[in-house]
Amino acid sequence: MTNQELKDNLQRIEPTATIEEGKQYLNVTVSPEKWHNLATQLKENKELAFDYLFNLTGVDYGDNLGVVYHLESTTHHHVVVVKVATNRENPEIPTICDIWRTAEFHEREAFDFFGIKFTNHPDLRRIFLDEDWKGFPLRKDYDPSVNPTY
Amino acid sequence: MREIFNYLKSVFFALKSLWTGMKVTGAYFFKPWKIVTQQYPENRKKLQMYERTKGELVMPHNEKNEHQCTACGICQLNCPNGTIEVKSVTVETTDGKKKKVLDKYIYNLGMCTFCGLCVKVCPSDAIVFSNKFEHAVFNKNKLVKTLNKEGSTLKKGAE
Amino acid sequence: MAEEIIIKEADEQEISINMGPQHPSTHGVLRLVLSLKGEIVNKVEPHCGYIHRGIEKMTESMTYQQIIHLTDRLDYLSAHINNGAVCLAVEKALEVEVSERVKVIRTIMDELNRIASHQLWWCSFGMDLGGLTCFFYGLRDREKILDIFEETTGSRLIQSYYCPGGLMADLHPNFQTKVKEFIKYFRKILPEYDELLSGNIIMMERAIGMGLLTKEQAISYGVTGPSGRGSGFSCDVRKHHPYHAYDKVKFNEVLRTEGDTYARYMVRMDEMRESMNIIEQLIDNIPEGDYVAKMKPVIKLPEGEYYQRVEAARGEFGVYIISKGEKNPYRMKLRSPNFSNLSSLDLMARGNKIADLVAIGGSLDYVIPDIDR
Amino acid sequence: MPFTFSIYDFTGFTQWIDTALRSACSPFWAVLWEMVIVGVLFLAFYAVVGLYLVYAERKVCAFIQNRVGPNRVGPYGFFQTIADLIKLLMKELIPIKQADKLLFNLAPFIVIITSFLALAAIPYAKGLHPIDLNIGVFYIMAISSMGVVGILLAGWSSNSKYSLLGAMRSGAQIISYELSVGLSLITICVLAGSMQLSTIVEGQRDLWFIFKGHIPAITAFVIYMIAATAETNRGPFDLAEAESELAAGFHTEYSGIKFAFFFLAEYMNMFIVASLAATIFWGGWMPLHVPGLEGFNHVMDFIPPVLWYVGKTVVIILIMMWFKWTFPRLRIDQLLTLEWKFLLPISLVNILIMAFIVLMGWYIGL
Repeated sequence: MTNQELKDNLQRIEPTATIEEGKQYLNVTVSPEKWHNLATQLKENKELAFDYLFNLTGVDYGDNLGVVYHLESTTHHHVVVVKVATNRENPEIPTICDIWRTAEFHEREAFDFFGIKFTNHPDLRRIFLDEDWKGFPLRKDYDPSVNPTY
Repeated sequence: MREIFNYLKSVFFALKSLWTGMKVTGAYFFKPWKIVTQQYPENRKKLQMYERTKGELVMPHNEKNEHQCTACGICQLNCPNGTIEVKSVTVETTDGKKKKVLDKYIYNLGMCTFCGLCVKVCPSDAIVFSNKFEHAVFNKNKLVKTLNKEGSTLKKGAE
Repeated sequence: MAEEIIIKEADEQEISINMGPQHPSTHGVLRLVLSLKGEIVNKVEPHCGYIHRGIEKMTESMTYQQIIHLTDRLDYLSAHINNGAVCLAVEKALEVEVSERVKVIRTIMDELNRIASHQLWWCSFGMDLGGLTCFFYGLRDREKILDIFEETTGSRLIQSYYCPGGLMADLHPNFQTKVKEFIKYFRKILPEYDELLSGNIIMMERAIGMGLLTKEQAISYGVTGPSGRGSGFSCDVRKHHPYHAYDKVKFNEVLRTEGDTYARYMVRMDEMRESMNIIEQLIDNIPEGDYVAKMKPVIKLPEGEYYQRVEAARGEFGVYIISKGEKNPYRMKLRSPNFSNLSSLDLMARGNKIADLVAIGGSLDYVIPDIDR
Repeated sequence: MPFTFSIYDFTGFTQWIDTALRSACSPFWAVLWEMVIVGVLFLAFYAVVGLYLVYAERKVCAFIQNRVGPNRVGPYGFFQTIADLIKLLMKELIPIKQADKLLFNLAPFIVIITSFLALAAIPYAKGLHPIDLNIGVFYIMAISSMGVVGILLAGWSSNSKYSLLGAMRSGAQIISYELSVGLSLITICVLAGSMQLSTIVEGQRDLWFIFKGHIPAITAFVIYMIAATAETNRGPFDLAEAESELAAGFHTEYSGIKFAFFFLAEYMNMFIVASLAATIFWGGWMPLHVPGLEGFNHVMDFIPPVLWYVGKTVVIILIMMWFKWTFPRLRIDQLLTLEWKFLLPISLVNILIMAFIVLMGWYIGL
């Protein structure tokens, strides 16, 4: 499916989403409330069939936090990038690990580094850092002095 | 009957597959010339490293005790780990111009990851990697090395 | 060694056991908390982070040239391939066209790296199953590739050979003859691997039908690389999104549909042959040209987002760079294949025995620094 | 033939010692002295054989793996294992807080004593036979299966999960493989018509049993080799220690000399099963005789019986090492499947065939 067709399709599924063509992939920005519904559609829709989540990135955009999902369809081989932004104070995004199981670990990683809470995640704990680690190290305002260094 | 035949066949197949593996190891047992171990401390004399082997960073000096470092500090900037510290002093040359010359080129071997960026970016080819790989020392401080030799000067025409 | 872990609602019959962080078969400092019922594994809970170095954070204060020496240290067994991903991303962002020579050399190096990595996997897989001799045979042959690497790049394991725009140094004059010698040698030695392990009845009994992963599960869990292809998930980035010179060579994507440990094993064995085919196609026609393109001394990526996918030895490796036009990336995410592969370990190992867990782990071929980053 | 045996016959020599001792002191003290002499000799023998088996294994596996093996201590690393033993002797014995102290300390001794006991019944040469029991085969089987008690105790008392798993595996394994070992030995006992080891050896004067009993004897030998490897916790059957699964299995928590006991006992068990195989199948100290070839038999007789015995044992030990360094490890259920579905039925049928052959007199020789 070409990017244009993808764009039309996606817009039909989720009218509130802003879709723009990036340098490489099609970028879709969607609000956290609409995200889980869109994700289900992306996976279930036969024409889209985005069944492979190959990357999940937490990003600190400065005034808000966000998560970037890279999705590919293993049947049609088209790629879409979905960006979900949330506020800094209480960052909450619905989990999608019920749709793409690989997200379970990746969401834990994003939680670990950015403090983004994935609602309904079955096991949201820190994955790399200690449980008693203070702060979220990949946020831009992280102060490394709050944690002991060895 | 068929079951018994299959049973015996599976036994035979299993034994055969085991024997194939045993042939490989057994053959090597009787081929001591295939041994690949290098007797390291004994073969030190004839140990030949590849010319590009990144052993440690050195600053070549010629017979007049001259190096080529202009103390520009690009290597220090490019080093990802803060391994290199270029200490320079400003001296006045004979014709009255002020010039930066190298005082101490400090290289911390313990922090070096041998990425080779310093050698690559050096505009005057003052530093190279040597093949020496025996770095073990008893004291960590000994890994901090000064690369320019005592009393060395900048090579004429290198600036 | 076996430190007690208190788990809630623990069964009377269930014991929990710590496999790792120091354990021979976790290939590094991975800790698996197992819930066992006798020999049967009820649950596997991976605890990562013992070798977490915060590479993603470190990249935010480094220039793109400096990042190369960090990506080496992710999956240290496919160092070239990881470096290639960063270089490609930077080159794509700057719209720099590297010469054909660079592309071909990078392809050869990547494939040599893949063979070396699979050799080491074969060693450790044999050792996980208890056949220690495999370990030495594999290392013996891997040494030859490392020698080739050392002659050209100056290092053996983490070479930092690629740089944005090309390569750090041109090929060593001996490179082509040595690679050809190696391929001749390794083609002869590879059947020995099969005789020793692949066809062995004990190994087959232990691998066939163990650790099943269906295609749908593999896709959902993001299991890529040989592990995914063993389940029939056609995920070879070299085929679907060609980079370097992969669009010019003919090679097959090795696919198997069984989805068990043996399928994953055989995929890797066949991939070594496929890699040799690729190298043979290229080694005699390395085009002339510059080994490095002209680059500015300080690389500043234009503002934007760049993603580069490559096929590392263990699966799809991805680099996601968000640039704000600075000389450092604003955010750099490294999508490591092992991290996703590890998440499927619990699914595969459940209901099998401890010995199977070890074999399944071996067939996933995880490299811990790549998981922890 | 008697003249050849007179050269290498130790009967006269031991007889002479016995009479000398009896003439010097009372019968009680004479027997006690004999016991002490034999005990000390065997202790030394045990230590030397154990250590050099470890050395041999390291060299063999090194050659198989294209390495040189130990080569630093002494010429060709000949004193490596002695240095290792000294190191182990000097190492700290780490006490385990939660362990059952008594059993924990007892276990290595049980393991090493059982392996030591079995040495007594093996004929090393004519007349060089510590004790010639009339149920020698039965005795060795009984004693060598006692070792598992030590392993189980070690695993249980360490209070470590890895140890426990290893010990339980070992228990299941040895109890099952004991059957096949026994049955394959009985196959030969049927042919020999005796369980006394000296009689069995004498019975191979004209031809070794493995040739005499042709197909069933060879089958029994193969089964014995597999089962014996399993019984000594070696080779592809080292599930009890399985270093890639259970770290070190039942001896995870042991250190220093207690660990060395387990280690030595493992190698001595290998020596014992190899000696037994050599004695039962390959004629022990009996030289290779072929009926009808008198000249050949005479030549063979000039090689001392002790050398025959040692040579055969070493060959069998080498085969067992070859197994270990070639094959991957089995899984516990496959291990039991192999025993109960393959080895046991085959050896049962094998005994029947052997009994039939003996009955009909279809064996080779005589």
